[in-house]
Amino acid sequence: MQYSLKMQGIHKHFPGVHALDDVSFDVEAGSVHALVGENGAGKSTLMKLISGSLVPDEGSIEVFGEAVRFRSPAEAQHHGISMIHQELTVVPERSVASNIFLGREPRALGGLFIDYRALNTQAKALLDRLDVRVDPTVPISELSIAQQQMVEVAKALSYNARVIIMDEPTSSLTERETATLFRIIRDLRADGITVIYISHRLEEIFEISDRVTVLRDGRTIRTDATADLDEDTIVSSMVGRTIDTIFPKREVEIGETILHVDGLSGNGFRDVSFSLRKGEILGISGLVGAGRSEMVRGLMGIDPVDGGSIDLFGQPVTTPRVAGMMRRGFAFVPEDRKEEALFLGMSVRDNLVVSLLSRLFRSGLIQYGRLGEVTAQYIDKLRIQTPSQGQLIRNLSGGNQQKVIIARCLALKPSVLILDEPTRGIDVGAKAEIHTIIGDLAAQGVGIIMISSELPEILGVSDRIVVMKEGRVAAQLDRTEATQDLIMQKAATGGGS
Amino acid sequence: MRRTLSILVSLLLVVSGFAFAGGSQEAGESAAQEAAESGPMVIGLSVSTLNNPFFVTLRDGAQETADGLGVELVVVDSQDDPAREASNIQDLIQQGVDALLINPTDSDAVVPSVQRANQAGIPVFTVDRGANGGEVVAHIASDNVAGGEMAANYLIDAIGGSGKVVELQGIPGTSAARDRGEGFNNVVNDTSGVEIVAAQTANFNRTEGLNVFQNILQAEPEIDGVFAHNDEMILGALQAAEAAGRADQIVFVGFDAVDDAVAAVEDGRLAATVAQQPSEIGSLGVSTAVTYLEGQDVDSYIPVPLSLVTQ
Amino acid sequence: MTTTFDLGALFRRFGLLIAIAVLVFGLALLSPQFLAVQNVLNLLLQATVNAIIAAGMTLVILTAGIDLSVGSVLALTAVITADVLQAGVPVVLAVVIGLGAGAVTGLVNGLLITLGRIPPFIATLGMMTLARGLALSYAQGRPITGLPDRFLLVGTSSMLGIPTPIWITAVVYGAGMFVLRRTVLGRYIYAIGNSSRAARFTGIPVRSATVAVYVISGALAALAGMILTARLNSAQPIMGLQYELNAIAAVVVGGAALSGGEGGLGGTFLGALLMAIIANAINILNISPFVAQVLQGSVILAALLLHGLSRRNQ
Amino acid sequence: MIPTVRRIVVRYSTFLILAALMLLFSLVSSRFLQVNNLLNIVDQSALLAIVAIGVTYTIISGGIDLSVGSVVALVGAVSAGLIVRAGLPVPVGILLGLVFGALLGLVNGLFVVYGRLQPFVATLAMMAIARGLTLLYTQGRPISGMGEAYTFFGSRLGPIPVSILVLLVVVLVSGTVLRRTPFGAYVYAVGGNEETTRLAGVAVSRVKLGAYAFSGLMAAVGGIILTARLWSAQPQAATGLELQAIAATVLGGASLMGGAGTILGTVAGALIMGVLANGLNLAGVSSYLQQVITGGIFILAVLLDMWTKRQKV
Repeated sequence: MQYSLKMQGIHKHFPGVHALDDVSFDVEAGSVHALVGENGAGKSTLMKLISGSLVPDEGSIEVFGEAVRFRSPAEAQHHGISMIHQELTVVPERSVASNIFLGREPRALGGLFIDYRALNTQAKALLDRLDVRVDPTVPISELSIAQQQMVEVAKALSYNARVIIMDEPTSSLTERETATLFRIIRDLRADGITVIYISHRLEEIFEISDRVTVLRDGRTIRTDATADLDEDTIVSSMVGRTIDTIFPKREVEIGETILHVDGLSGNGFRDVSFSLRKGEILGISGLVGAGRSEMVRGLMGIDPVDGGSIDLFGQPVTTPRVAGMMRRGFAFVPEDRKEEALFLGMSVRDNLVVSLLSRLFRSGLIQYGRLGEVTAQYIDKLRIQTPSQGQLIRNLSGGNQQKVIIARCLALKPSVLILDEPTRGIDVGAKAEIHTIIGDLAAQGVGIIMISSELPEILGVSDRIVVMKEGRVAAQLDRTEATQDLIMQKAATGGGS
Repeated sequence: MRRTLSILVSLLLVVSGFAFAGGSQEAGESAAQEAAESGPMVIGLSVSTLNNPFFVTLRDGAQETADGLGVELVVVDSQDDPAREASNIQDLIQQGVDALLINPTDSDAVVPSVQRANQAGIPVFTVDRGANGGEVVAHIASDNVAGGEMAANYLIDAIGGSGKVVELQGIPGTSAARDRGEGFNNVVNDTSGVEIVAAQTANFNRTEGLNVFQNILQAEPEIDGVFAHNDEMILGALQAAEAAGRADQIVFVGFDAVDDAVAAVEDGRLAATVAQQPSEIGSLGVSTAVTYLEGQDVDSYIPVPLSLVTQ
Repeated sequence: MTTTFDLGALFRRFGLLIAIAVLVFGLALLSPQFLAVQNVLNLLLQATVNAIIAAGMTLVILTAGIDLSVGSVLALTAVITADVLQAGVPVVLAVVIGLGAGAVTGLVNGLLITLGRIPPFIATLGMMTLARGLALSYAQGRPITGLPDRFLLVGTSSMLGIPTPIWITAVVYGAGMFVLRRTVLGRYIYAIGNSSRAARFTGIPVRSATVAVYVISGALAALAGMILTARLNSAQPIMGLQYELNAIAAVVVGGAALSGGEGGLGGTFLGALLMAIIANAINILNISPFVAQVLQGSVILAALLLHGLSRRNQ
Repeated sequence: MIPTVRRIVVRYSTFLILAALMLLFSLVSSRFLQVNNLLNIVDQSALLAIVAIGVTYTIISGGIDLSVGSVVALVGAVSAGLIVRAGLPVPVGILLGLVFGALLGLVNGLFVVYGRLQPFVATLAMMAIARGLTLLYTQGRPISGMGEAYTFFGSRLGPIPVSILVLLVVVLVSGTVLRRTPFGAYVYAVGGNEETTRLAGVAVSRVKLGAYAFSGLMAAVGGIILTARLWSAQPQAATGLELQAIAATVLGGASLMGGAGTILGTVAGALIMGVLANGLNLAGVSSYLQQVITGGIFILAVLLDMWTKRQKV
């Protein structure tokens, strides 16, 4: 068996942390190798070593049998290793072709000028090879996230990559886009290219990978053929304990209707109607770009709506504005944690109470004692792990950051809680905790609207599921009738309503 | 479609903004128009800056005389920027004025503009500040260097022939600061017993005059007199000294004789200010140009007498 | 995690203070006049105008904005105030009118930025030209002088031996610090500077808070203009030229980031103080005006480099 | 069809505003559209356009350059001084002036890249320092007497002002560099996403240094043009030019966030300001009111631009 990558006895220390502790990691050439582990298990550090962003303290790395020691990403690329980061790294205003060949543009006239014609032709050829129908001359910002992801793959290929590392590539892709990506990954594998695939989504791992390596606390726990593993084994290896079910659905008595949305329209969504009852969890599914986030943003009064009505407890809500909606009992966990929810330069406390301030201190004057009490209460309640209330939130893990944001919403004591992709990019343990919190809230009679692109999550958590397609409601399904196939069918092909 | 329409409406708004601006300035507009036709005489006046009351007064004097003579006066403001001055004069030439009165921002920098007017066959008159080249029919001014000397002589007399004096300078690099400073220093340097203990810039600005002199008062326990390159600065200095309770030990001499300064002289707070009679300069500028355009000879240098305003 | 004495941390926190102390010590050696009580008072007095404008600018910069119009607004409100005073309006009312005029220009800035969605740099750059033109038109290019004595007290009187403008500045900074630390608006200002998008999503009234800081900035520029007018007994339409850059310099020397969300009024005050010390020292030591600007620019650079260095060692 | 129209409006809004203003002034003054006046406008705007082109580079790269006005003055003084005081031949004096300008820009770049200062403050400090150095070098007096070989750049070739020819060359070169060369592509890339550009193996530091050096070079070209136009180097020349240059760049469609902007847009932005000044002069509007109108039009134009861009989505 030829190995594209062999790592032996890798150690990496950061101040106060032993990030990688005697890690060994072998990847067979021309295979898809999944790497899983909770956040903080050392996956990113390991990948940074492979892609040249970091240098190991100890241990050896061999690439196709050649011992290497990368000092820069450029060196790793030179050896055929490319990394596609989770957060897309594009220059938005530049063309697709310019993005692919950034830094390595074909030259003309003695290297003085860029040969834009050759640049576009070469980009076209690469995109064709991936069967991606995109005009290489349009600004990349005009592409969908999924298309941009494909461009990133093309970019990796343009380096003549023999090993491509993909870090959570599907986190913002829909099922259908994921399928396209998987087709490309299989094509790559058929061409003899090795893919290292990092994901939190176990079902994807079973679908696409040949072998799996589990990391925990900076150590390699196991490496096995995917076919020899099942979900429970992987999860228990990851968390070091067994988790009965990832989606503990609690049976809750569902009460009267508290929210009624009728014909809501706005930029990106048309004529959306649904209702929500006390204690109910309403899942909203659909492809990315189906208008789900836009719809809840309109509902929350963040973006303007231009038609339809919202009735809360039988009272019509006119021209919603965020602050007003929050006063009326709505709370919202946005999709993009970093951009839309977090104040990275501020403390845990300030982040937690920010929505509550105007309610807590009607005079506009802050009493710090009060703030501290409220904060402590929710840190305790949601088991947020932070050294102190004054800790900058940027120093917390993703899961704990998300808990702070949920705490921010809970502190408002909402009757309707809207969560947009609440568990994206969060490790298995924290994910289960968040699901428990959601279930508890429903049990207390809060109506919950949850958007998720992860079908098992939607199916496991929701009482009822609204499927959206192209801005409209394509179907409303009861949990008893909903299946992955049915949702996909409605989301992709419509089916009336 | 609706959006395209809205864009057009917005553009229309911009346009109507202008219509308003143009409308409120009918006099100037008609001047330009009539210049094109050959109605009454049109004289262009380029002022170095209308941010300074001295030149505002100069402009007023010119305007008054022009109105009296039935001449259209088109005024442009260089805002002390020689590049803008060159552009403004270009625009006046383009408007086809019959004569140009230029109050240059700088005697060197104005030369190409004067030559351009010469080429266009437009007679040029300089006011207050001269041009170091080109053909100028007449120069109407009082001499800044002489003014600086006049101030120095008065100051030295007033402090009894010897003592410590302070010079508050104008914006470094401007011709008024250079010339007035030169005149002042010529005299002081030739007078033994008079020492300039501090020479600092206050940028022709009353606020800075106040702050800078406050600091100088602090540094120098003994000051007998101050000369500032303009009245704004001397008035600021006066305020600083009064606040510090040292005003009565110091002789203050300013320059320009602006209204505030003349009032201060009348109150006995300011000892003297050099009067250049800006209104007279502007007025003589216009009347000289008209005389010349009517075909009569004019002197190439028309001095406007300096005077010292004292109590 | 170590509890040992950390020189770096000390420097990060008090770097500017230490730098000022060293500078003052050096200047005191060069000129005995420098530390005279009267000079220290002068110096503080001269710092007041910039410090007051910079206080408003700090709030604006904390929201990741900038206000280039303050110098022009200062002039515009000063001529308006002086004019209504001359028209016989009572002093208190005139002050209110002046502050109101400053607040209105700030309101326009704020609305252009929030509703018009023009970047603050651009909106206030336009307002800078516009307000200057209005000031010149209003006063027809001439100073307005001869103001009632009661108004002049704002600039010329003293309480407990300390000039009134210094008291006013102290009140402004006290109130400003209170707003930033102890009010909901203060939290909002920092939050908007951190991420205006997140602020919008969390129900913070981003628009009104943003408008509020520009209104405060405009009103403080007007207040600074009144102090100047009262000290000079004259309001001039060309007052305040380039004051915006001085204020910005004071804010950034004081450690605020132009990207927003970071900084405070304490730093800004020290920044304004440092700049006043340099100007004062140039006069006291009779340094050539030609060198002055080079010196001022270099000191700003040095302060910022020092600041950056101490932060990078974090 | 309509989307195409809208796209054109969005893309060329600067040019449309320019055209609208010209149409307006042609109605106000019959002399406005005369060839000679149009040449005057370009001549009057050349300095601003050239300097703004340099600023455009720094703005596209995600920075800003506030020092250009002072650099214009300093380079004008030094090049004139080298010729008049040191007796160097005119071409040598001009060449050294240009090199000096580029070096001053490079120093800005060094402070931004290696000093890690925010561009706004680094160049603000340079603005004060360069102005001070100008005063020191000139001792506050203008320098004149450079001779005809120098003032050629401020004269006319037949009816055509030489400044227009210089502007044309500058536009051609700077446009080609920005649109055709790797350096130009990287200037955009750095402004669009610096981290990605760095990861792509582009020497980001060098690109930024290049942008600031280019801005300094353009300010130097402006300094030579201005000095030639005035036949003298003025110590207080070009004060406030930096804000005008930024305004022209923004009018031209560049984003202060970086990553977007074009040379032709900037030139059109500079021409808008030139047309305004010239047209208001021809219309006889008082200088105070001119400032009010200029500020108002500037805000309106940007509002319009923002607004049309927003309609695209």
